[in-house]
Order: sequence, then structure tokens, then C-alpha cells
Amino acid sequence: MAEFEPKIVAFVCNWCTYAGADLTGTSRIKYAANVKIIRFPCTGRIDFMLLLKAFANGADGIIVSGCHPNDCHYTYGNFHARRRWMIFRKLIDFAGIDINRISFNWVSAAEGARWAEVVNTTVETVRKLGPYENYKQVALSIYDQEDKTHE
Amino acid sequence: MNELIAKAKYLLSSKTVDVVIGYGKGSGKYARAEFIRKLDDADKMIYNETCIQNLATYVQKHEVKHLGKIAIVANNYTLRSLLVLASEFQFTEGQVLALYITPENKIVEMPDFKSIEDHLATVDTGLKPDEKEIVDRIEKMTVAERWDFWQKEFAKCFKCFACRSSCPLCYCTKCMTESNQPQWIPVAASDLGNMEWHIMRAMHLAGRCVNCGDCARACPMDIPLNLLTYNLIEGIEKDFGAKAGMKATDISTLSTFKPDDKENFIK
Amino acid sequence: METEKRTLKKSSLEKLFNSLKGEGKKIIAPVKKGSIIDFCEVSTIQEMAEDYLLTVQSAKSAAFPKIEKLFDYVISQEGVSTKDRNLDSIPEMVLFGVRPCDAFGFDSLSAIFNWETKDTIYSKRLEKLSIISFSCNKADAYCFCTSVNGSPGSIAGSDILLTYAENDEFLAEIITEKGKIIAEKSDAFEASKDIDKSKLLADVPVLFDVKKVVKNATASFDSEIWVEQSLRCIGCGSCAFVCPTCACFDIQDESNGKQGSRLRLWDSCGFSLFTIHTSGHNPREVQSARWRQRIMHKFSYMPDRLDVIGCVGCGRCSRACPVDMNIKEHLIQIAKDKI
Amino acid sequence: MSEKNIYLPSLMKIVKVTEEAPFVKTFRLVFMDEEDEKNFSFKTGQFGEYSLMGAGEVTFCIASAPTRKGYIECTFRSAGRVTTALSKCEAGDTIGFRGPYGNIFPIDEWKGKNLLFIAGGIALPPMRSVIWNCLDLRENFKEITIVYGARTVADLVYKEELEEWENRPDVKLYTTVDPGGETPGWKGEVGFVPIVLDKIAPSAKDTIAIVCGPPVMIKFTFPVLEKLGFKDDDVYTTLENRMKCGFGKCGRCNVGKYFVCKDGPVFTRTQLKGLPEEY
Repeated sequence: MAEFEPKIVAFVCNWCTYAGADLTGTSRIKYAANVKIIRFPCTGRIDFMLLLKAFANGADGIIVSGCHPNDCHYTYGNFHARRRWMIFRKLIDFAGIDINRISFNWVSAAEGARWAEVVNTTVETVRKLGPYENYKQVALSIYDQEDKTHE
Repeated sequence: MNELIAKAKYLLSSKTVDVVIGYGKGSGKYARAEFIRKLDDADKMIYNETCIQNLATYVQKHEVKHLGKIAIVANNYTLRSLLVLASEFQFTEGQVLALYITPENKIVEMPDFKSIEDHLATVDTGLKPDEKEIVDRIEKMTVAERWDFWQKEFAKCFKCFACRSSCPLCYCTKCMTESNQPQWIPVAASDLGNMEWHIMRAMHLAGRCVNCGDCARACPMDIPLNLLTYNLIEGIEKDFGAKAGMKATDISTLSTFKPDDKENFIK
Repeated sequence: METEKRTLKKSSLEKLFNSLKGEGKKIIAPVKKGSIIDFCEVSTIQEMAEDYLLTVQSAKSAAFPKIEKLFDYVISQEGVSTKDRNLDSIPEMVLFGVRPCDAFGFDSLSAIFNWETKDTIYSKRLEKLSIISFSCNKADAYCFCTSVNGSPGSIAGSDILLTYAENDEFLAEIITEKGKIIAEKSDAFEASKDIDKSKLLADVPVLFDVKKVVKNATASFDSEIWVEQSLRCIGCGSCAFVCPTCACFDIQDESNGKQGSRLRLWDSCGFSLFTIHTSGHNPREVQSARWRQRIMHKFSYMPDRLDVIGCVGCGRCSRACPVDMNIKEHLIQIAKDKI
Repeated sequence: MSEKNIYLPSLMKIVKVTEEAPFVKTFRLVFMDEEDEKNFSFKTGQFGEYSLMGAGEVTFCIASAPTRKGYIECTFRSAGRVTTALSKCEAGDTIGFRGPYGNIFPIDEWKGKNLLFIAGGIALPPMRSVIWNCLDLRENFKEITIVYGARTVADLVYKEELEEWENRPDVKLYTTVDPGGETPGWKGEVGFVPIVLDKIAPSAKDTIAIVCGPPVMIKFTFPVLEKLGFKDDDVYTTLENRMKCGFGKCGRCNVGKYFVCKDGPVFTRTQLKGLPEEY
């Protein structure tokens, strides 16, 4: 059987991490191809719901990344984001969602090598965790069966 | 509760307020809300251990707003809800007169925010030991156990939105669950739709919830929704030292930040 | 067919249950789930709740589930195609141990779903559904079935009605052909005895004249009473969702990539956005208008258009209501001469 | 009776898309299945449930006339979720359709009478079905007058057809735009529909008036018609309410005990007066 290739969605900010990921490429650093990058103006613009939406649509792991504290293009966006993640992470952990599948990072525009490392580590962690079957089951349960009355 | 009845009659006859929102005898376990506008109706008012509903819910209701100036029978949760609403500019000082009832059954009029704030500063508004205990119990479970626990609970949900309607702080005229371009949360009361709805509802109350517990009491299927908000309240107090509804000028936890917020998971 | 009277020993109840199970039927019965009692699928009779008055939810989901797939669709390179709902996948179901009010509720539901246009999915579910109900030997303060043409021992809607008699046996009334087949197959029933059913039933007093409710509600569209009654209503949908006769629904698409299903979902006339137009105009703008719709639909429009009353007096809405909107009290008020 | 899934739409292909006005489009649709085409018939005034798979269903009237066979048309403004998604469709795309539902304009009863059509804005589409139906059976009616207004010149829909009606000797057409909505070359009237109607003052004798438009236009048009001597029985309009099913089950569209989807959408003013204010 082929090895499990995790699907990773990365939510990154335009100014730091996206530029950092760009640098990874232009520096010709190789990294795992499992990641799909979604670019946001700022980490402060990443709605927490999007993380759940990624899982619901088949992601096995998630990377969230933006500018280091004090480096935000919009001055405070990442500070707001940090608070939100602190609360949200605790809440979904409490609700039984596996927070080991979400990796939060600060990656600046100059850290091309670090981006590769973040992706590689996340891919390896998630690979060990295996596909996120629990969540997929819940997301697809509505289509699976013709009749779900009274379960 | 003669003192309360007399107070209501005085407030109405002196035209200090147009309606007194209080409790009357209910047909079940709990007392029901009564909207006293006529002197005679004031005799319906009661106050005892069945008077649990957070009446601050009605401050935002269209029909109630239109009755005029409001006096509202309040416990500590109601007072805190009022301050959160005030901090979100949902009403202005002087529009609502709170009638706080002390554990000794004394009535204290709280016409302005300062009197409410001063009072709340003197009471214990933290999580109660039994509330802490149940949060701890769930936190001690493994992730898989917690997942199963909540999936079983969420499966019962049929999206009647009693949790939302009963909450004094859920006052949006168009809830995020109703925004449909794109459809944010699935409309169906499916496994996914229910989970997303309850997590999002809790998140939208983060830093705002005053822990009155009406969401869980309102749920016809007895889903312990207040556990989610207990967890939030506990975390927010620990991480940010914040507590909702203590000051009318407070900014909710998620609307602000400190440069030195401490976490240990962002690499 | 004419109702046949038989006897069923309490000890033979399991035989009846196992016979249904043996036929491969899905058996739905009241089950204790934490602090509430609700209808669930059971595989042994022991899973059934022992002592219950009513479940939180009604039995309507057996024919009108909270999510009903209407059909599937696929969007592909070749174009769009639809796949009709496979009605054969609907299982044979038995509602075991429901109350007469629940069985009666299907009359109103059928009236709505088959009003001139036949709803095939609903009808198929009902066709494959057998109802074995238990008469009520107790009631609580929320019950008012006798005021809305029901009774704690009503046979309407049931296939078999069992009434518990004191000497560890049930008076069994076999009401329909479906019931007769079940009885014959199970071989659990015995010859009838002379039992006076009326003495075995709960006492549910008649509280109002439903004809007057219909008359007064119909004449009072502009009455202030709707505002008065609904002041404490917070506009949730719990009353509608636990109601055995509430049938309002929403139709929504759920997609998983390029394929998905169109679904019929429960909805409630109490929700503020239920009737809102895209323009923002809302014909039922305030909660009082929505409360009026709920009462008028059940007690004026349905009797007028469908010839049934949309209420069976189970009192579930009042029990579930987070703010104690007790429908019984409101109906008593409406039944008074001047409103 | 056939046991058909009443919620299952027929598939229809969009064969033509016309941009009528900003955000307003007309789709011409043909059935993809011959059987569906054969079994389908409708009368003027009826509506259907159009759907885009994945987006959902939406209610529009059938804007084409039953006398024009082989296709149906719908005109809509993109506003909500489904209409916005639909407006992105192009010719060749497939959508779902189920219908027709609702009652009809009783044009058979109108034989030998004058017809006065009064429409405002995006409410011309339901009227257009009747207008073409009547024009195709022109010999059945006496004078046909159309008064149509929109906010601005750009908002007038069916511009080509307006021109065609303008040039027909057997139709009297008055187009008007709200004050401030006219362009330099505008030759029509300027003013709100009720005011223009008052100015034209068509005779009420042997005349049926059909009014479709936004609620505020209808509100001010009725008194003018009354002044002109129109009897309530001779004034027709259509109601719109949010609906999901189209056959009286979903519980949304009722106005009192009447369901817009079954008892409507066409109502006379007499009927309208018997309805509670719930639309």
C-alpha cells in the first residue's frame, strides 16, 4: 500500500509568510508538496471558521502562519490573531478536535528555509497521525446514507 | 415578595418606567417572565429560587423595546449581561433600570452603570466549584473521548436555536448561521452542521459570555452547551485576566490584545 | 376494517417485539438518553425506557425526518445530472410504544404533505411505518388531548393500540390491516377478555371548546392578544421542532465538491427570517405576527383548508419552551368569548 | 396518478442569455428531455422553481407567453444567493426547473375587452407573459394599453420589445422613468407610474387593469384606478412571498389562509381586500 500522503492547507499572510514561501522557492529549497497555500492580507483576517472548513473539506493538517509579533504590515493584525488562536485552540481541543494537526507559526519574508522546515515538520507530524478520519466521517455523513433517521 | 410588588407599583405609578420585566409563577420548573405595565398586574410578581431566566434577553427584543423605559429584575448574571450590552452600545445609560435582588431579598435600584459596576466588584463572579469540576473532568479525557462525548451531544441537536434565542448577548438580527453568500455553516442539522454551529456560537461569545447558563437550560434536548462557554471563561480568565460584564466601558477580550500575550504553541 | 379486540400478556410483549425484529424491521421506541427520553432505534425490548409519559421529540421524524434527501446531483464535464431518491432504501419501521397523540399527529402531517399534490417520499415512509401505541394511564399538567378531539386511549392513527390493564396484561386493539398482519405473524395475542378500557385511561380534563378556538382565532387576526401572548416568546424553533404536526420545511443544497444532494430540512415559522424577502421586506416582521401564524395555522387555516386541526394536545411545545409559553393557557384564553 | 418525486426538477439548457438592465438577465430555457417537453404546458401567470445544483432553488414567474412554444423564459435580478449564482451562468449551462405552479390570469374571460397593463421596474416579466399572450391572440381584445415605468432609463427591461410595442399600431405604450432617471435623448414620460397613469386617464369602460410592481407603486396606483372608475373585480395584480416548495406545504407564503403558491399569485383587487396585511 502506498504511504499516506497528508493533505495540508496553509493559511498565510501576504506580507511575511507568503513572501517567505516565495523565497523558499526562489532559493530552490525543496520541501514537501503536500501543502496548498491560501494567501490572506493578514493573519488577522483568517477567520477561525476557515480552519474547520479546511478539515471538513478533507484536510488532514493545517498550517497557520504570519508575521512575527511587532512585524505586522497592519501593525496589530497578528496580535489580534494570536489572541483569537489562543482561545480557539483551547475551545476546539475541548470539543475533541485534534489540535496536533494544526501548526501555528511566525515565518517572516526572510525565512525561506524556515518555511520549508515548517512544512516538512507539519507533514511528518500529520503523516504519523494518519488521515483525519473522524472529521471526514462527520463531514460526509450527510451524503453517505440514504436514511439516517433515528440513529 | 411584597417589597418587589410595591416597588414595581411605585415605579409604574410615578411613571419612572413604562414596564417592569420581572418573574411570575411558571407552569413548570421555572418562573416565567412577566411584563408588568398595569398596577394590578404587579401582584403577579414573585421572586424565589425558580426565578432563573436571564431577563436581559428581553432588553433587545423589538416589541419590548417599544414599550418604553424598562425596569428589570436582575441577578448578578443579568447585571453582567446588561454591562456587556452597554459596552457594545446596545442601549445607553438611563434606558434600563436594574432592580437587583440581594440574597437577603432586599431590592437595590441600580439606575446607572456605576452602581452596577460597584456592586459587581463586591461579588464573586468566578466559575463555581462544580462548574470547574465538570470542565476538569472533560479536560482529563483523551481527545478521542472528548470527540465522542461531543459528537453524541451534538447529534441530538435539531437546530431550533433556543440556545441563541435565549442568550441575551446573541442579538444579531442576521446571525452568521444565516449568512448564505457563501453558506458559512451548513443549514442542515447534520453532524457537521451541528458541530460547526456550536463551536462558532461559543467562539462568538468568547470574552462576552457571562455564564448565566440559559443556553443549556433552554436546550430542549439537554445538550450541556454551557460547558463550552465554561471552558472559554476559564481560559480567558487564565490567559488574559479578563472577565466579561464587569465594566460598561470594557472592550471584549477578542476585540483587543496585549503585545505581551503569552502562549506556548506558536513556533 | 373493524377494530378487533384481543389480549396481550405483559410477558408476551417481548414476543411481539422479537417477531417485528425478526422481520428485519427497524424498531423505534422511547429510550432514556441521559436526562431526556427520546425516540431511538432499539434492538431489544430492554433498551426501551421503562417509565415515561412522553418523549421530548414527537414521532414525526419517522415520516418527516429532520434531514430528508430529496435527490442527488452530479456536475461533471458531460453536464449536470440528477439521481432520483431511491424510495426502496426507506426501511420498514415500527414505532413501538408511542402515545395515541403521536399516532394521531400523522393525520395532520398527511393532510399537509398530501394536500392536492402527493408527497411521495413522505407517503412512502408512512406506508412502510407501523404504529404500535400504548394508551396513557397517566398524564401531566401539560396534556390536553381531550380538548382537541383526542383521547388518552384514541385509536386514530395507530395500527395496534395496547392499553395496560392491572393484571399484567394489555387490552389489545387491532385497528388496521397492517396491525392484523403484525398480530398474526407474532402469534403473541390471545382471545379477548371483557375489559373496560375507559377505566384504564388517564384522566385528562377538557379545558376548552376547540370549536370556539377555531372561531375566535379566525375572527381575530388584528387582535392585540397575539402581542400580549407573545411578549416573552424569544423566537426559537423548539416548539415547532418537537411538535408532532408542524410540517414547515426548508429546501437546501449540500455539496461535496461537484456532487451533492438537495435536502428537505425542518424549519419553523417562529424564526425571524422565515418569511423574509430578498429585498429585506418581511411580511411577518415581529414575533407577535409569527406567534399568530403558529396558532392561526393550526387552529384556523388548517381546519379551513385541510379539515383537520393542527394540534393533538400532547403539550410538547409547552414542555420544551425555554420561556414557558404554555399553549394550553393561550388556547383557553382564545376560547373565551371576547378576545 | 403518477408517483413522481415532486421535488425532482427537470433539467433545462440555457440557450440564450440577454442582459436586460444592470444586474437583470433573461434566460431562454429548453427542456433537455423530450418527455419533459411533451408533458409540459403552462398558462400565463404561473411560476416555477428554478434551481442551480449546489446553490439552491428560487421562485420566478414564467416570463414568456404560453403561445410561444418550445421554450420558456425567466427574467431575474441578481440579489440573493441563488440569483447571484444563476447570473453567472452562460448559454449552454444546465439548470433545474419544476413547475408550473399557481393560478393564472383568466384571459379567456377578458375576451372583447380593453386591456390596461401597468408595470413598474422588474415586475414587467410576469406581465410580459400576459402581454405577449394577448398580443398573439390580438383579435380577442379591443384596445391594449401598456404603462411601464422604471427608476432610470437603464433599468427599463425588455428594451427591444418595448420598441416593438412602440411601433405596433395596435398597442398604446407609455414608458416613463422616475424624475432624475431620464437621459438627454429620452422621449418617454418622466414621473412616477401612478402620476403618469392619472395624466393619461384611460377609460375604465369595458377595461381590465393588470398591475404589477413594487408594493409602493401598487399602493399609489390603486387609488388612481379607483378614481378612473375601475371596479375592484376588474383590477388584477400578482403577489409575491418567499416560498420553497411551490405547492402549499412548506408553510411560508400564506397570506392568512390563502397560499400565494396555490391560490395565487394572481389576485383581483376584490380578493386582495379580503386578505390580511401579511404580504
